[in-house]
Amino acid sequence: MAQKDELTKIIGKKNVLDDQKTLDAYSRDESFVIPVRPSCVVKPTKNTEVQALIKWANETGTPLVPVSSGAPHYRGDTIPATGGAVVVDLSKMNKIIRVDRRNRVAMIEPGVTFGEFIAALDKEGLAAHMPLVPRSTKSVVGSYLEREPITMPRHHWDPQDPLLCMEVIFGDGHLFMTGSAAGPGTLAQQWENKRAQIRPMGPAQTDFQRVVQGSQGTMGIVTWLSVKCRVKPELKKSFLVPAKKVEDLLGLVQKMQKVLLGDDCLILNSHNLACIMAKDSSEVATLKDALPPYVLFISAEGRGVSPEDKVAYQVNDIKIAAQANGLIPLEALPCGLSADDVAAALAKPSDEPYWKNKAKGACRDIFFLTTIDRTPKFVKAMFDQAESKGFSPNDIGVYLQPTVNGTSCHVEFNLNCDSNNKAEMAKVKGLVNDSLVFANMGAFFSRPYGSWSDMVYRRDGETATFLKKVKTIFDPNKIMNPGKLCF
Amino acid sequence: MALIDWKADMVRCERCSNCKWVPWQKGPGLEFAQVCPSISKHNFHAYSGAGRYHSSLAYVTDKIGYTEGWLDIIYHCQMCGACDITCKTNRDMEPQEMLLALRAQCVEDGQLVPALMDVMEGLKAEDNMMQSKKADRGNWAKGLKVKDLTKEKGEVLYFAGCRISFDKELQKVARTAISVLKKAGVDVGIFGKEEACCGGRSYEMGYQGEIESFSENNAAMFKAAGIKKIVVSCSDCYHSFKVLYHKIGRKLDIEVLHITEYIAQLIKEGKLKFSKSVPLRVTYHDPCHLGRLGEDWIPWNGVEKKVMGQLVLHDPPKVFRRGKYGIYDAPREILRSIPGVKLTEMKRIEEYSFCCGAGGGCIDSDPDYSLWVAKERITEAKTTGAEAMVTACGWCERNFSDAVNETGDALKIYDIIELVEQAI
Amino acid sequence: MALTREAYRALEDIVGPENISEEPANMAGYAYVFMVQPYMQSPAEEYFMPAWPEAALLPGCTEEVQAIQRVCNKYGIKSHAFGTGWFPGSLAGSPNTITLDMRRMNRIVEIDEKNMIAVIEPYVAVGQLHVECIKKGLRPHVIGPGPTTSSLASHAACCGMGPSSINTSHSSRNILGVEWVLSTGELLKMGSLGQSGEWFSADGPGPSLRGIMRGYMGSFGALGTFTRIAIKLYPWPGPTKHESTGRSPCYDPIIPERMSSYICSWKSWDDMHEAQYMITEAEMTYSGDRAVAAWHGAMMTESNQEFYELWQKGILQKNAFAFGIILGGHSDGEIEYQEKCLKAILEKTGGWIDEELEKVPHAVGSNYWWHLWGGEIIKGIFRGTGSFFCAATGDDTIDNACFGSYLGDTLMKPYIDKGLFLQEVHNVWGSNLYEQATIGSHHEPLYQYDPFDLESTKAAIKLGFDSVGAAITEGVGLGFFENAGEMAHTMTSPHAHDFHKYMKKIKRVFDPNTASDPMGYCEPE
Amino acid sequence: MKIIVCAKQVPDPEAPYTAVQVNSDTKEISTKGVAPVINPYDENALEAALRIKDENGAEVVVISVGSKISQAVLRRSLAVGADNLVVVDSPQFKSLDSSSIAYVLSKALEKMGEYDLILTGRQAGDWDLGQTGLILGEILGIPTVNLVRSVKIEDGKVVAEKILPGAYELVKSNLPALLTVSSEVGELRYPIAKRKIQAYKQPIDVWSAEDIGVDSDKLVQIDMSALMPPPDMGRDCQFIEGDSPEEKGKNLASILKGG
Repeated sequence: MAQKDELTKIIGKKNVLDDQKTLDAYSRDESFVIPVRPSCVVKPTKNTEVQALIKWANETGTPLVPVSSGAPHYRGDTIPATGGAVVVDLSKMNKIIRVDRRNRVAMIEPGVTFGEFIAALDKEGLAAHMPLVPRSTKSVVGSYLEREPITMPRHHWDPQDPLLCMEVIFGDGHLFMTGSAAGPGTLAQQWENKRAQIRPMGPAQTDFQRVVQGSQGTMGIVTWLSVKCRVKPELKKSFLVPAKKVEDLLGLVQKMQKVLLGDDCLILNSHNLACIMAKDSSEVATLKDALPPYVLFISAEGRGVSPEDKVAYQVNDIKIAAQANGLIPLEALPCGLSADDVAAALAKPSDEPYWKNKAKGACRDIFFLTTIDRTPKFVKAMFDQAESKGFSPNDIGVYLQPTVNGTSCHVEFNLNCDSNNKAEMAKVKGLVNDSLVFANMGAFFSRPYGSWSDMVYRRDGETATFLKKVKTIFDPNKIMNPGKLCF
Repeated sequence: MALIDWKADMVRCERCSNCKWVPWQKGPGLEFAQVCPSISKHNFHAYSGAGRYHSSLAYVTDKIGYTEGWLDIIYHCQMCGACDITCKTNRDMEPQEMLLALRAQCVEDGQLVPALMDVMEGLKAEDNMMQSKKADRGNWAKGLKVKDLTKEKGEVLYFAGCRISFDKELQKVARTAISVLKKAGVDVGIFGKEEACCGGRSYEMGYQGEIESFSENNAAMFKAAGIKKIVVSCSDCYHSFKVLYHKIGRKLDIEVLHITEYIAQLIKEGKLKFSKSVPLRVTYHDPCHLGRLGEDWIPWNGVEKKVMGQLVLHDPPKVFRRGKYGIYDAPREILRSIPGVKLTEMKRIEEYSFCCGAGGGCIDSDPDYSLWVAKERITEAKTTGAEAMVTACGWCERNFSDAVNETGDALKIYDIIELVEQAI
Repeated sequence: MALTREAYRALEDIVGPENISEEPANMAGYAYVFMVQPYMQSPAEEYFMPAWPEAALLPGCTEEVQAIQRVCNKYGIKSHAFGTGWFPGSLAGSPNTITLDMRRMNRIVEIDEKNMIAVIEPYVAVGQLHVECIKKGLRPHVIGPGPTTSSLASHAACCGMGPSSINTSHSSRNILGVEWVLSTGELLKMGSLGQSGEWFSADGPGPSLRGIMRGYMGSFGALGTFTRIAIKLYPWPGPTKHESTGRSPCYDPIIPERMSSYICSWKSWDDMHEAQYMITEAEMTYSGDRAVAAWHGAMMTESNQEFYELWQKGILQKNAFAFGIILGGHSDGEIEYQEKCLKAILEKTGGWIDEELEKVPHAVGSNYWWHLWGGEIIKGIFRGTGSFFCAATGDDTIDNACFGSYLGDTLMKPYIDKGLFLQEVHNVWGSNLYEQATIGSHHEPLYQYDPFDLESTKAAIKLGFDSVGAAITEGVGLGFFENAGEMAHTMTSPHAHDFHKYMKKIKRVFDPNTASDPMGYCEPE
Repeated sequence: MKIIVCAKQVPDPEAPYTAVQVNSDTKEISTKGVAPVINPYDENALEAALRIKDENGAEVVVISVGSKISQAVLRRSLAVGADNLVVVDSPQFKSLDSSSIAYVLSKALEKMGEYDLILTGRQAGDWDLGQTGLILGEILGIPTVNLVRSVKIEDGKVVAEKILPGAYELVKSNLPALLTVSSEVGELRYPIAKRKIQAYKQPIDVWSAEDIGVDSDKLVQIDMSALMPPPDMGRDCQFIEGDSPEEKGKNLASILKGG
């Protein structure tokens, strides 16, 4: 096969896979996206190989589908949309290039998982900004490129956080570095000059990284990211705030965000909290029954010259704010679940099985952005929807994550399901695909995976028009993950 | 100084736009934040202090010549000094002086506004700015028993000024002033029909030559009558006598007092006492010429020098007039001491007060524009909840009254002396 | 080349005769700003922009801006939106360009207290917005140039860092919603606004067009006009009103309870930068940035003369390396924490708060105004000579800013020795720390030249040019002046992955008829 | 009948003396903060023309030659009753000598076509040379009378009274003719308000040197060798004290005597 020979020439024989089993594995995921088998899977080990691949793809008109996390995938973005595609699996590019304690930044390749990343940072006295308990195979670069929210809204200044600079090979084959990494000088020279690739803006009058982020691999392939880290706290005080309804918690959440109080701040319903904290499916059910319907998890971290004082004043202020909202922050819930245990769980990737699959073996998500004050109506709508479609409300996990310093809120519903139960899966599919109901209520699907992309670009044709123009600039031959988004 | 002498200021104006706004430290929000009437109305940048610097720079570097539009920019300015003060909260520059030089340059070049030419014709022929007959000037005092200082000597002159002398609705201001002063036991006199214009308004219209003869004549008359103290109700006259005469090298050897200063003094000395209550919610409008423009002239004759490489200084050191010492307190003290009067301040007050709109010849050259400005101010006054706006200048009162008449607003316009009289 | 009568009438029909002008004297007002010569590398004796606008328009609403753009495309005219015009990039710079003065679009559409979002039009001044926001316990990001500048312009189209950046970031990072009239006249509502009519997020769906809209620097009108934007707001611990005492020229603030204002000094750049690492890591300031004491000296005095006399006393020299701070706590505990940290950091790094300096009238007050909203900047930066420019800026780490400061000193020294710039006050500004320095630290080694003095101006022009070269050869990075406009790009782009080539494509694709002035951005491909 | 009045723009001769500044370096006199005016003698000439118009009916056209001519100032002639205004403005016309100005006027008159009577002021209020009118008459080759104190049209001829010391001469001339008019004719009338508004809207002819075919080589600039300010005319105002007019008179006399 000519294609395989050419690919072998570029990245070596052992990194080109086309056995049926592998191709099958890369042709489907946990989403409702139609399976399409790639023609080949390649595993480059360095950026020059990626660049050569992209040049080759341009010459041959071959679609490339980048993947960085290990299976299972959930969003359909790594499944080819057309036949004849080559999957570029970046898992072998897994170096942690640099950890800079002084400037609170690290530089990593796409294959690095959260587990590896956390361990490397820890040695230097840093900690990662975590999305909510990612699966163990999740690539840090993948998570950040997909704008997954982090659990600490106070450190989330911009939807692109904690992503800083990147090296990207655009669809046209040009190797580019964004932000202050762009130049002048090689990375080594930049480090010499005390630069650490921490300014995300630019270079010049374009924020290139924003175009790549959220693009589901349609603009180019990222070969490293520099990411914002936080200093590992010297002490941390965490609380669980129980409530019957989401509404009851919002006053405290808003107050904390308004005055930039605390670090972690997220709301989980009993189902999700149980899934995260329970060992297995049987424990999920017991724990869930013992938990209040909704729990706000908050923490205050101490770092810097006076960590104890920092925590002390924050705890005090949080307690006052909670009291003003008729709430009580608890170190442990009556069922015995302690806030510190939750904090520990949130500080690392998920144990196996992945918490979302713990209850019923599978899970499908519905998520979008809104503002904190509007979240209750969406929660209600979700349960109404489930009821109308005959889906058990008991199997719905709720995760509310304030983002961008509390100016917006990520709303996520985790529909726990059994993939062997066809009837149930049909209901779940119906719920996921019918997300228009949320859009009509003002939800913003900023990360349109699978069937959502049709929905959102039809709703906002102007944006689609302009995104298509952007696509012609960075990937003129449309070889990068074609068929996704509006391309 | 000629226009070209201000070129350094033109070049060094960095266009920070502070000339358009109330000083930020005073926390202007969305409403009533603009301090310059000209750009408030016309919007194009050239209608601001900085804009006039920039077009003047274009003019002195031969990038532009006189055009109708350029003259429109030059003459649609009240010369109210707001940009001057707000600029000088930050800079060592003299926008007002540049604007005056610009007008003078226009006049010298015959780049004139017809309406102002008429006013000047009247001034030359009849010694007043009102295009009225000189012979009628003393009519306001008919029937008043008051000393004629052209015939006998006296220490205190009440100088009515053109506006108050000829404007029938304002003549009461002068009559009331005389009556109040007399009640306070002041031996006050007037010039009657022999009074001539102070020359101040023509100076700000660009006809800076005219003030030469008026100042000479007035000084001679003051001297002849043995006057030691001039009291004026008109802020323009106040500014002329106190500031402009000094500026052109004819500093009067006489105390110049605005009626508000004098009344405040008389109250302090116990010579004026208020016995009646005047129940009224008022707000006070600072006339430009009494407020920010009313502080003493500080003569300076020197050169620019540089130290520390390029730091621009002056030799001898120049003291800038920044509006700090204008007459702001006296009128407020009077209002506060009148029983029943409740004073609520507007947003734009004191050195960053908003002009009434009448200044700089605008009341003659573009009455509609003048009225627009007055209406802006009236809107602001009304937000304080006041029933009346009190001012201390005939020109302000005229313009506000016209605006109120046009809009049918219920807001009353008073000269401060009227409230004083009611309270005695 | 004047507009054709047909084109003029078409424009006039849109905005009305009172809102359009071709008057040369009016155009002069849109062709002048400080630092034109070094920024444009134009002759020292040429005070104005090389090209004057053909006309200036005052559009009143988004629809008018769209209609204007369509006329521009039809008749081959370029437009350039103008906010408050306080930077050469905001002025029209190409032939056959009209200026859109956005002055009439001056509404605060909404301040959403709950979600900390303000929606504003172009001519809302930073100062006005600040005053309206604090009524609701919030504050907007402010930029160094201070209260008179357009908040929308700095956020959407220019560049914006300032003394509060330590807690309010860089202007480009605060954008939540955008209504954008593209050069073609099409209207783009970004993010949630386009999808659901809400203003809370401008990123996505999918890739973020914010990246095209602007970068570190804005597009300076080259990609169209922003008619409304939503920005993120930040906490305000003080009362609902700014209060001050005194009269022109110095108004002393009444510093609110649980807030304080300090000027801290160190004996070297290195010590100060060490302290900056601690300050940002402890997250203990409300506002704070580096500004040598000479700059503070200019801000606290009423005139150049007074500044000079203060300089003669030697207090400022003693505190050459200064960092101004406002602390502000929402609770007694928070302010106590901040005060304690400050004390500890000063102790650890050999810093001090000079009592003599604090006793100078207006010292504490001017530092407060500066950090509050960029106030007193005019005294600090312009009163001395009238203009300034920068030697080799560049934003990355605090250490890099320190390195840049030394580089700036070296670059400026020969000129300062010859008396061509304001002496000793060099390197006055910089080290705005974005987001507690987690995304970098701005520094501007700033030199003040006299635009009325030809030799001084020529030196400014030359150093301005050389500085871009030095930023490349010395590797300090590309900052403020190295990042905007065709001329800078030509020098820097080859050293930064040819970013220019993509920008040229963006310009072509988004503005196919070049109906927006490319001057502050780049020429199309 | 068509009457042409030549009018020059001059600094206001009535400007306060302190506003007049003599600059020896630039050899220029300026009147600071004082607007220029139409030369008062030319105003007299215009008044003479308007009186003829009143009595006999005539078209009165005012022409002014110079550099940076203020239309605002010259338009006053329209406001008082002139029918047309022609402004010939060129930077070349700055400080021309009298013969050159006369030459330029003659070229402008050529362009204007037929005329019956030309009136100019006897001299200009700035330099008081009194030559331009007479030289213009010479160039045009028409009868020229100077120092006219009254003028009338009778039977198609112009009848003028020319001033002599202590007397006058009655001169009658064929038309076209040129007269230089003196102040005895009387002051220019006041404009009426309605005409003023019209005067500022009325289109006027503005010509350049090229428009009238001026040969630049024929223009001679005044070469002033020196311009000195007058000796300091410092004034000192003294008030003569005295209780009665008689006493004041006595005191004044004694001061004047040097006592």
